[in-house]
Amino acid sequence: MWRRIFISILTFVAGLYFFFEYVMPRESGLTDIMPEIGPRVIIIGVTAIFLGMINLTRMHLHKVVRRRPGWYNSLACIIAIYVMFLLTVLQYFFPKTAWVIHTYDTFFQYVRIPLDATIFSLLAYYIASAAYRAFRIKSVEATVMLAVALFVMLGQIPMGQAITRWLPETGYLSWFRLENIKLWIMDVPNSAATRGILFGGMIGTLAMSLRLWLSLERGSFFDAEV
Amino acid sequence: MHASYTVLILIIAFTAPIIYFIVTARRGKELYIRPIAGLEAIDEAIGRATEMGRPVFFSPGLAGLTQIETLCALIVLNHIAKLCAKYDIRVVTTIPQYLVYPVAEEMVREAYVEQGKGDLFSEDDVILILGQFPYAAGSVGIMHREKVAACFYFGYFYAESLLLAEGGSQVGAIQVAGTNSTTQIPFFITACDYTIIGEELFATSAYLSREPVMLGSLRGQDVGKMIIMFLILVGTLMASIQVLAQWEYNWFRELLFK
Amino acid sequence: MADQVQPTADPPDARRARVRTAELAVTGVLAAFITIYIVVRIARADDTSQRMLMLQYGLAAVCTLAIFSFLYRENPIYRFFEHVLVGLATGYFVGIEVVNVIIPNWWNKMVGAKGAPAEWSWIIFPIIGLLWYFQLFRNPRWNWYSRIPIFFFMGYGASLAYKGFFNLMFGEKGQVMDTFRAVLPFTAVGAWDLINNLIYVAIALLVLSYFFFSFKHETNPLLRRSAASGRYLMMIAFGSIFGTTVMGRMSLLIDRLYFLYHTWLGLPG
Amino acid sequence: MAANFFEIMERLDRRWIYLTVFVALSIPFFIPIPLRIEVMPECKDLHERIEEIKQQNEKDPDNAKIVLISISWSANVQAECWPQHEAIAEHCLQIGVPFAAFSFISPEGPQFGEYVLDSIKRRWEGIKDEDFNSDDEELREKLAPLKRRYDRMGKNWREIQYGVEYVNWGYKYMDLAALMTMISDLYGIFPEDYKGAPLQDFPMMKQVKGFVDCALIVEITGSGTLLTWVMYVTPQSGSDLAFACTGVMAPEAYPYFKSKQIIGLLSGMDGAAQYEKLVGIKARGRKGMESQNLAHLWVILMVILGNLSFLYKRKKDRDDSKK
Repeated sequence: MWRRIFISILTFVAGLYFFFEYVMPRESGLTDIMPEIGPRVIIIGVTAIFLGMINLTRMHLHKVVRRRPGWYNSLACIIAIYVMFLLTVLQYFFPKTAWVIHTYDTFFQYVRIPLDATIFSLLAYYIASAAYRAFRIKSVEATVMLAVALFVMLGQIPMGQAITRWLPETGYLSWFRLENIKLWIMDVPNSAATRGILFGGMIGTLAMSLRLWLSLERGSFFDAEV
Repeated sequence: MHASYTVLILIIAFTAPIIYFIVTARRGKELYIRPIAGLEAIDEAIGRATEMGRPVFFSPGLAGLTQIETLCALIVLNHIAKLCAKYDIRVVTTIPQYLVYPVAEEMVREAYVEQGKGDLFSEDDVILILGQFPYAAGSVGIMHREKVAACFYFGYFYAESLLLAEGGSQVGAIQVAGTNSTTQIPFFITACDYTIIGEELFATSAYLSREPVMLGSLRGQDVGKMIIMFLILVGTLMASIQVLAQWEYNWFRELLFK
Repeated sequence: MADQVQPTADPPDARRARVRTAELAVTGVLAAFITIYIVVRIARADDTSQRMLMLQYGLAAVCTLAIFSFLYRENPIYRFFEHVLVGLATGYFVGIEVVNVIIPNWWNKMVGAKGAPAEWSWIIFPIIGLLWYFQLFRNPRWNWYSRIPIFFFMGYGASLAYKGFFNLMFGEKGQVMDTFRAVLPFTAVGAWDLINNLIYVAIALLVLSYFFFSFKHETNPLLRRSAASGRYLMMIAFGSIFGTTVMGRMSLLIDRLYFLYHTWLGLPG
Repeated sequence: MAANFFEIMERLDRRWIYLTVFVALSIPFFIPIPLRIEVMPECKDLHERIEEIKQQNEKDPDNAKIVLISISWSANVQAECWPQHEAIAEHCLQIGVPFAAFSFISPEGPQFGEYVLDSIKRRWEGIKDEDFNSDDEELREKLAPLKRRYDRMGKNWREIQYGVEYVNWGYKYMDLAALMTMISDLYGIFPEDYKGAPLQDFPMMKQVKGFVDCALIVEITGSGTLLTWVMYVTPQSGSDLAFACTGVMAPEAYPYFKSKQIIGLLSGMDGAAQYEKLVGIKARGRKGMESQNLAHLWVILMVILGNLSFLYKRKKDRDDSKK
C-alpha cells in the first residue's frame, strides 16, 4: 500500500513544476530555470536505451540455445545487433579510418535502409489489392468515403488535373478544376471534420492526463499489485 | 506562453467537471452512457464463431502499455474472452509489446477461469511477436492457420492496420475494429464490418467495465465539449457581428486570448 | 485442436512437391542471374571505390528483392532478412544514443572534457535511470522499482498537457479561436468565404456532437440528427485520408523501383 | 461472358494484382510521360516565407535568423520525405539562407541530412559553369534559380560551406522537457554538432540561442510529431512552422494550416514535386510523380472494377433469392 501512495505522490510532484511554470506569470522566474532541467531529464530517460537490446538478446538467445525452429535467424539477429552497435560507436571515435567508415556505410546505407524501405513499400501492393477487394460501396458511409477518395486521388496527380485543364485558371469556373476541388475538400470539409475529431480527442487527452497526474486512473496496469 | 486570467478560468472550467463527476461516480451515483453501436457487432461475431466452432482473433494494437488506447483494448479483450469462455470457443491474441504481453495473458486467463473454463485456456493462445511488420505478417499467418471466424482490432494502430484487416477479410471473418488513430480508420471502415471511431474506443471500455472513474470522466469530458461548443457559437456570432458592424476586432476573441 | 489447425483444402502432396521444385528452380536461376550481374558490374568498374560501390549496390538490391519475395509467399529468405533488419535497427539505435547523447551530454559534462569544469554531481542521473532496469525482473517485488521512472515521466508529461491543450486550442492562432468565423452571408464582401465558413463551423460542431456519450442520442432532440450526420461528415475526412494514403504508399514503392532500375541496373532516367 | 469475367476476377489470386501494380509503376521508368505540376498555395506559402527570411536577413544582418529543418523521418518513409527535404535544402542554399538540421525522434535523421546534401552536390556536379551564361535561353531559364547562388558565390559555388550555410546539430533522445528547454537555450542539449565539434563556434550559430532565433522551423516527418511543435514550442518561441509530411499525415494537418499554426504544408511526393518546380530542379519528387500518375489511375481502375463486380454479385444474389 505504501508503495502505491509513494508512486501517487511522486507522480503528482513530478508534474508540479511544469504546471506552475505555465499558470504562474512570467515574473515568477520558473521559466528561467528550464535550461537546467531539460539536459538532466534527458540523461535519466536515455539510460533506459539498453533495455530493448537486452530484451531482444535475451529472447533470441533463448531461441538459439533451445534450437527452436528458425534459430539461425535469431543468431543473425543477435550478430546484427552487436555488429551495428560496435560500428556506430567506432565511426564516431574513428571518423578518419577508412575501413570503419566503409563497413559502417555498407551496413547502414546499403543493408539497413533498403530493408527498411522495402518492407514499408510492400504496402503499395496491399493498398492496390485492398482498393480492389475492400473499397466497396457497401453502405452510405463507404460511398461517401469512396467518392471523396476518388476526387482527392484525381486531384493530386497531373493526369487527373489534365482532365479539367481546359477550364480557365481564374474566375468562377476555375473552382471546378480538379486540383481546386481537391484543395477545397482538404481545406474545408476535411479540415472541419478533422477539427471536430480533434476537439473531442484533445478533451479526452486532457482528462486522461488529469487522471494520470492525480493517480485516479484505473485499469490493468494501474491496478496491479505493487 | 503563460496562462492569462481567462485561461486560468478555463483551466478550472475544464478540470472541475471531470473531477466532480469522477467523485460522484465513485460515491455510487449511476451515470448514463450511451450504447456504442459496434458492441452488438461483437456479440454477433462471437455468436457466429460459436456456430462455426472456430476461434476468434484479437489484436490490441501497437501502442505501449502506458498508453490509454492499450488499456482500453485490454478491457475489451477481457470482455471478449469472457464471452468466448461462456460459449466454449478459443480466443487467439497476438501482442506486439513485451510489456503488454504478461498483462494480456493474465486478462484472458482470468476471464476463462471466471467462467469456470480454465481448462479451455492455453498459454499458446497469447502470442508475442515483436516489431511492426513481423507482427502483421505473423498475425495474418495465425488467422489463416486457425481459420478464425471473427477478428477484433482494438487499440492504436499504424500502417499495419491494412495488413491485418485484409488478412481477416481473406479468411472471411466478421471483423470489428475500434481505434482512435484517425489515419488508420479509413482502412478499417473499408475492410471491417463495423468500426468504432475515435473517442468511442474510450467510451467502449467504460461501457464494458462500468468503472466509475471512467464513466465519471466521460461525463466530465462531455461538459468540456459543451464548453467548447458554446465558445464556438458565441465566438462565431461575435465574428459575424464584427463583419456586419465593421468593428476593428472581435472583442470576444480578444477577451479569451488576453 | 489439431484438426482445426490443418487447412481443409490441401493440395495433394504430389502437386505440392512439384510447386516446391518449381519455386526452388526459379529462386536458383534468379539468384544465379543476380550474382552474375553483380560480379560483372564489379569486374567492369574503373577503380576500387567504384568496385566497392557496385558491391554495395548489389547488396542493397539483394535486400530489396529478398523482401519483395514476401509478396509471393512467406519464405525463409524473407524471414532471415527481417531478423537482420530488427537487429541492425536495434544496434544502430543504441549505438547512436551512446555516441550522440551519453558521451557529449553526460560523460563530457561530468568529467569536464574540452576545458569545461568537471561536474561530478551529474553521476546521480544515470543512477536514477538505472531504476528502469528493474523491469527485467518478473518478480513484482523487484519489478516495482521500475515504476519510479515510468511514473515520473508520466507525471510530468501529464501536467504538461495543460500547457499544450491551451496553446493548441486557445492560443493566438488556436484551433478554437480559428473556428470563430463570420458566417452571416448577407454582406457584400466575400460571399464565397462566408458560405465556406458556415460549412466549416457547421461540420466541426456536428462532428463534435457525435462524440457526446452521456446523453441518449435517440431521445435528445438536438443530438438525434446532428450525431448521425456527424458520422457521415467524418467520412469526408477519412476519404481524403484514403486518397492521400494511396499516394504515400505508392511513393514508397516508386522509390524502391527507382533504386532498382536507375541505381542498380543503371537505366538512364 | 461478363458474368464469367467478374467471377474470375473475384477468385483471382492477389498475386496477380501485385504483379500488375509492379508493371504499372515500372512503365514510366521506360517511357517518360511529360507532366505539368500545378503549384498549390500550401506550397507557395512556404516558398515565399523562405524568400522573405532572406530579405529580412539582408536588411538586418546583425540579427540574421536561420531556418531549422527537423528531420523526423527515416529509411521507411524516405520516398516522400527525402525529396521534400532536398527541395527545401536546395532552396535555402540557392538564396543563401543559413539552415540547420537536427532530429529529436529519428536517430538516423542527421545521417539522412548528410545524404540529402550529398545528392544535391552530385546533381550540381552535372551543371557546368558556362551553362549559366549559355546562349540557350531554355537552359538559362531552367538554371535561373540556381544562378542566384552562382552570382553570390562565384567559381566555388558547388561547395557547401559547413558552419556558414548549413550545420547539422545531430540527434538527441528527447522528451518534451528537453525540447522546451531548447526554446531559449539549445547548447545545454546540443553542446556539439553531430561530428563532435563545438556547436557554438560556427559562424552561423553565433547569434542563435535557441528556437527563438529560428525564423522558420520545417518539420519533415512520417509520424505524428506536428502537435509537439504546435502545442509546446512555436507558441513560445514565436517561430513560424512549416509541415512537410507523408501523404498519410496531410489531411490531419489541414486544420492547422487553416488556423495558420503552420504556414506551409507539403503533402507527400506531390508536395515535394511542387516545391521542386518552384526551385527549378527535377529530382526524386518530379521523377516519382510520373509513376504516381499510372499508379493512381491503376488504383482508381481497381476500385471501379471491384465495385462493378460487387454490384454484379449483389444483383445476382438478389435474382437468386427471388427464384
